[in-house]
Amino acid sequence: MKLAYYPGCSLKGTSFEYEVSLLKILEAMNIEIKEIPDWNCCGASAAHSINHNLAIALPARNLAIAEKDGCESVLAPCAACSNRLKNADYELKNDDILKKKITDSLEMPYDSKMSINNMLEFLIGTVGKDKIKSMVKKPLSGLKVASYYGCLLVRPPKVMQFDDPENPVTMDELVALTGAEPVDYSFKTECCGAINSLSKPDVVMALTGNVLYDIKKHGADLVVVACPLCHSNLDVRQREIERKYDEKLGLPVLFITELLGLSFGIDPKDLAIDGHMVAADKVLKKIDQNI
Amino acid sequence: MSRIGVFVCWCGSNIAGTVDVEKVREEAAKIPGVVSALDYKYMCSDPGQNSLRNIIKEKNLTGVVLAACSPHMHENTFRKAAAKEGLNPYFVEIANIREQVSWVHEDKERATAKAVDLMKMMVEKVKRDKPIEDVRVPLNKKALVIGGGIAGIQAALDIANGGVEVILVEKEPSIGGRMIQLDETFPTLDCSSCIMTPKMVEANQHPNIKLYTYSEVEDISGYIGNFKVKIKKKARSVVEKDCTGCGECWNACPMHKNVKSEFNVQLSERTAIYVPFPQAVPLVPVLDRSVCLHFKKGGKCQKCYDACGPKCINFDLQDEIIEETVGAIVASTGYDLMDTSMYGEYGYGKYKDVISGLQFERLLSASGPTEGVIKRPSDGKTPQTIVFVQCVGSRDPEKGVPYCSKVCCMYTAKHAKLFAHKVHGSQSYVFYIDIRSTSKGYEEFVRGTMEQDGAIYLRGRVSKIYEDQGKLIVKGADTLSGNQVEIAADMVVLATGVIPKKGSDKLAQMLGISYDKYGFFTESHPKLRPAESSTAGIFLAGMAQGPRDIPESVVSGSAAASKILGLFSKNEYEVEGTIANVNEATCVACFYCQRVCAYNAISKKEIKDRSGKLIKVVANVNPGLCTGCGACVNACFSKSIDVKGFMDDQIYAEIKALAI
Amino acid sequence: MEDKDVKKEEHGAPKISGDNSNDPRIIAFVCNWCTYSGADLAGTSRMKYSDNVRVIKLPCTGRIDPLFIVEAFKKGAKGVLVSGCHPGDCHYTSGNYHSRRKYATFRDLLGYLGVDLDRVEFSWVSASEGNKWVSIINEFTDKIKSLPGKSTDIFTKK
Amino acid sequence: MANTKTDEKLQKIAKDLLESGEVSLVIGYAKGSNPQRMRPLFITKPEEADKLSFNHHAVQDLAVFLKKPEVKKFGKIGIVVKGCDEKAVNALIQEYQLSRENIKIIGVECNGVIRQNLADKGETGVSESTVYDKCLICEEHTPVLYDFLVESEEPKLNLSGSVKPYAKIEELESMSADEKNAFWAKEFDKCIKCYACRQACPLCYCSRCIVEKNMPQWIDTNSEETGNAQWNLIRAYHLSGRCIGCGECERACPVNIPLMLINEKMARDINNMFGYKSGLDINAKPVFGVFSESDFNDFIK
Repeated sequence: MKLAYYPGCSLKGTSFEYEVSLLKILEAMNIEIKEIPDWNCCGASAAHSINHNLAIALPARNLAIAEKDGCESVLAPCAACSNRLKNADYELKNDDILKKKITDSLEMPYDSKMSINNMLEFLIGTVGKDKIKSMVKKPLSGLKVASYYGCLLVRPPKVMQFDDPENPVTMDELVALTGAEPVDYSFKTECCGAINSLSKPDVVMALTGNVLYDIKKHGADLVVVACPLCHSNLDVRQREIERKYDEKLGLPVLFITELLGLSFGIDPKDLAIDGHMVAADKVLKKIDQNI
Repeated sequence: MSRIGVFVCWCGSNIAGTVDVEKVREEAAKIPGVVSALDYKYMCSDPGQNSLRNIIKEKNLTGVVLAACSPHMHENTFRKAAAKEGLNPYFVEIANIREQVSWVHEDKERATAKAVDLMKMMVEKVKRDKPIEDVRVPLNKKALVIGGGIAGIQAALDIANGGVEVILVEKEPSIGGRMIQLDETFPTLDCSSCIMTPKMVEANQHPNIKLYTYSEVEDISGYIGNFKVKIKKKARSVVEKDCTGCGECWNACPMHKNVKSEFNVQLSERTAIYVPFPQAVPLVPVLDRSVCLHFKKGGKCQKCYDACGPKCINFDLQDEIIEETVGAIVASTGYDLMDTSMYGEYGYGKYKDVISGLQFERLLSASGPTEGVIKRPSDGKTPQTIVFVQCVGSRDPEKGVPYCSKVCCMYTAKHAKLFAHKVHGSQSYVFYIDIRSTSKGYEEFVRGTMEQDGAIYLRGRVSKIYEDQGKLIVKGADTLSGNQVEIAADMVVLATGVIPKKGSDKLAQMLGISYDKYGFFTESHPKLRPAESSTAGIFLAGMAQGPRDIPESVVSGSAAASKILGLFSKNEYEVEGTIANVNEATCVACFYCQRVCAYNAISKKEIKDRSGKLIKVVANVNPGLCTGCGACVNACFSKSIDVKGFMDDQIYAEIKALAI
Repeated sequence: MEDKDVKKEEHGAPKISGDNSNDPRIIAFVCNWCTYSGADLAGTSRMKYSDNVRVIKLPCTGRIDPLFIVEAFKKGAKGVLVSGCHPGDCHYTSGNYHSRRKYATFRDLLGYLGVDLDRVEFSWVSASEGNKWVSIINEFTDKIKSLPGKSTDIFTKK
Repeated sequence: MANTKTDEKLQKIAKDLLESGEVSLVIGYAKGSNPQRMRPLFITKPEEADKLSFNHHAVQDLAVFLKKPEVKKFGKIGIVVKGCDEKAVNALIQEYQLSRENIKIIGVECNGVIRQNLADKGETGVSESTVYDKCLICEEHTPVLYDFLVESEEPKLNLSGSVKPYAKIEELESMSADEKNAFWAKEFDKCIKCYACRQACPLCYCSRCIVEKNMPQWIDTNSEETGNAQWNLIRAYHLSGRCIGCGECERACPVNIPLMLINEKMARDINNMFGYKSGLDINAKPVFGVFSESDFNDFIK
């Protein structure tokens, strides 16, 4: 089965660490993916609040290209991308008139048979727990890891069809595979405020702060995420939040791919862990001490 | 050869003013087969009816057409008159030349032409009428009530008091249903067990009621007047007639901390041999074989047996199948609470102190696990602040169900009130969407909770509940003030929506009654036949039909009972003979007729030769159940089924009579 | 037997000729419980409506077979109306629901084979909707009168 | 002619079934006297199994035989079916004409069958332009239900999209009522009322067809335009939501009335209106055996 890969803008820009680490662990696991040729914006940031047809057409084009390319399944690591792709696919599946309109405007057929995977679905479903488990060379035992899911992976549940929307556990299962200890806390799917990231930073700080302090309170050493937007809020704003609320956090925020990479024994540098704002040195040291 | 009489009514000037009745009569006389045509001022008057009867007799008529007012007015009048002269009453057809002609048209010539057309149609129809005999079904005057909650008990008592034998089947070890689990009841706050227990005892002791507890209906066949019922009496392991209910057995049972009590909604434990609650009726324990050491560990433990004085414990008892024949059935299987685990954000199941409304009832109850002292499940402390969340699952098409569960507004108000009464200085908060308190005394009750008992009502929904430093933080919206609120509570009570009892859809299929998409049984008519199911002889009561409170359940139980007593007041059940009829020679048994029949009236019939070899399978109409709607005829590709009174060749002839 | 020839000579009532396009014959198949009662109500309320319609009463729309529609066209009707209880109101619970599926399909097929769908009308008329019955009949009659084509001729001899 | 691997597999399955007594009759295809045609084969003895064969000339829907009393009397039957034909088996099971226990479905993967008229002229290659329209829209190249599956050795049917199946349907849909009327009047005019369409159809199983009912005679039996239109209308209506699109009626028609234009149109519209496709699931309720409160209501005033 040919696997299409839709990187989206984040993985090529602000969240390059996500792509670097993804490609690294795939290489280690000997899994091939094929970047969708001539892919375009998924429409997440602006299109879907302005023009419904455009918001469907943009992701649909990517899906149609992948389908034409002979792929049956697509991986979209960015939660916003997978959300948009799934939304478009859902609407096309359920609205023949819209489908005709969109495929006509794209001048491409789309069969709606593509299986769209977010990062977690891909890891658990396509790659599989056994495979991941077999790859773990450097178990992260003793490390307490909080998984933060945010909103885009699970909502709206009818469309996403992924995990329990209020209490997802997929990422925690992956964390457990690495030998680390998943931390249960209350704000797994609480909003990080991403939508207001630029317009109302105060709101973002309050919301992200809630999440981070709750994670801290439950004793986590670090946070893992599977969404570039979550990552940028939790990581980039952390220093600011600490200042605002006058309480230290010091929580490194890693992508799930990076955490898996570490447990596979890949050099942190190759996983671009040094690319984050909150340094992960302490955590890395803890891992090293384990061995 | 047809000998038809046509009678054209003037209805004073009502018809004759616009229709040339003589012309209609003249036209009628010209139709082959019409041997008599007459017009008269008022056909429905006594002289009119007499002339009808005289001509039937004189001319030995085989059919009668009245060109008169709507059949909905006088069809019965004329049918009765005809029947008195020995004519099959269904050989009377009405051409409606008043409501459909004279009253709605003005041009006399054209109105007359239309009247002639309508009359001709009916002449052609009546020529093809086949004799129809009304169907009489003998009645077994015994009733079955399925479900021994308040609705079922009420139905059983009313029927039994009417002098009819009743079989009451209850799945649980005791009758009493949900009502006996409740503490006090709104709006009068009388204690549920105080008013329910006497009814349970009465049902148990009634000479006309045969009670099967810990039993389930396995199979039902037959039809109104003659249902064959198979009841599975599950092995109780206790010989009922010898048991005194002394309690020595359950006191001796070593399994006293392992099994959650169903009656106390997981809030306490029970033994393997147990009565669900002290006032159980019958007061005979049940041995739960799935947890009993005797059954799990190869027969070693028999402490209950040793403790039992009358030695009525018998480990070898088996399930028993009891067969009964009844004439009518009441389905009153009640309700369950929705599983709220889909509300992960509320943490039910995760946080011990987030509980359901029914669990709170048990905490309030003097016979409950805390003996009526409100203690929270996590640490046994008495909560000072409780948040009540209404509409958990109800009115939520996305996650739960779109309908209103009807009782939650009231029981939440009751909970908040009783909490205030029991824990002085406490505070309760209620999140609600709307308050629905429409019955007698209900609105005053809710206002009392707000005004005298100080419950704070917040109009809005709760988005999240999480634990923080021993408190449950409830985040919600107060839409009236437009604020987001956070309440640190000691306990949260979810007013969980009600759904039909698990397995009620299976029972409905067994009974052949319809149910809605949620599984609630559907009434034959939502307004005019609320106690009847779509299948003749099967009646409905209680929450199995949809959310309702105790008084409504009692009313519905009595309604079902009165319907059954009415049915049983005759020796035979009589149905109109206008029912479907299968042409067995051409039926190919595709059973589309069965699929579209709303009354379960069509079954499979095997035609065998003398040696018992199957020749073919055909559809068969049960005359007791068929209502003659004709949906089956429409469904039949080869037209191998027809419905008397509206036969295919009659309709064909009516259309043909209109040919241009 | 009652055959056509006998009828033609015998029934001398003011008669509409074979081609009835100007004064179209309309046949309405209605259910006994809702629409027939609705029409009765129009009558008792003395509402006036077009006299081109002839009503054939059946127990339920569930009994109104698409064959009837064809037969009506065969016998020269220029318009056919089928009317019964509103969804949810069926006296027999579900007859109208079952029929609705069939009519939707049959109508689709008729249209595809070239019958002008303006000639087949379906309506829900309750026992209280005498006025709706009146307006449906009047509007339908007007519509039929305005139609130029002979799209139902595939069922009748030319 | 040599046996292909497909043939060998078929023969083995049939032989085993007959030898073990699991079935008493196997219906399949055998090579015809003309190599471009396949003919139906009925075998009751294991040694006859070596005649079984399958290729892209196996056009006929053998499920039609399952409705015949002379076949039914064999009780347990094995049948070789393509994906489209297998849907007929499913529909028959749904409509209680057949019980699942009494049928062993020997499914063959099919990549399209060659139009008979082209085959008769010597065409042997499966391509977009040589197969039936039904093959171009086929979604069941592998049967949806089977007891045995014989995989195809032939290359997959390659669709470029240049041939538009049933293109006439859209053309007709855009016509006025009178234009449609004229089109169909001309087609139905050809009809000779031979009822071959009915006989060839696996789902026309009534023992007394509505057209043969004469009390009353709803459908005129004359083979003039009027009776023809009525017959074709009612045939199509009775198959709406049931037709599985095997195309046998059209193939059987001696005067080439394009019946599949009607069948396919109705199948599409039924799917659009009620979300139902015939013959895909033996446990599904047929579309006219159920209703939904939210069914299509727009056409009703």
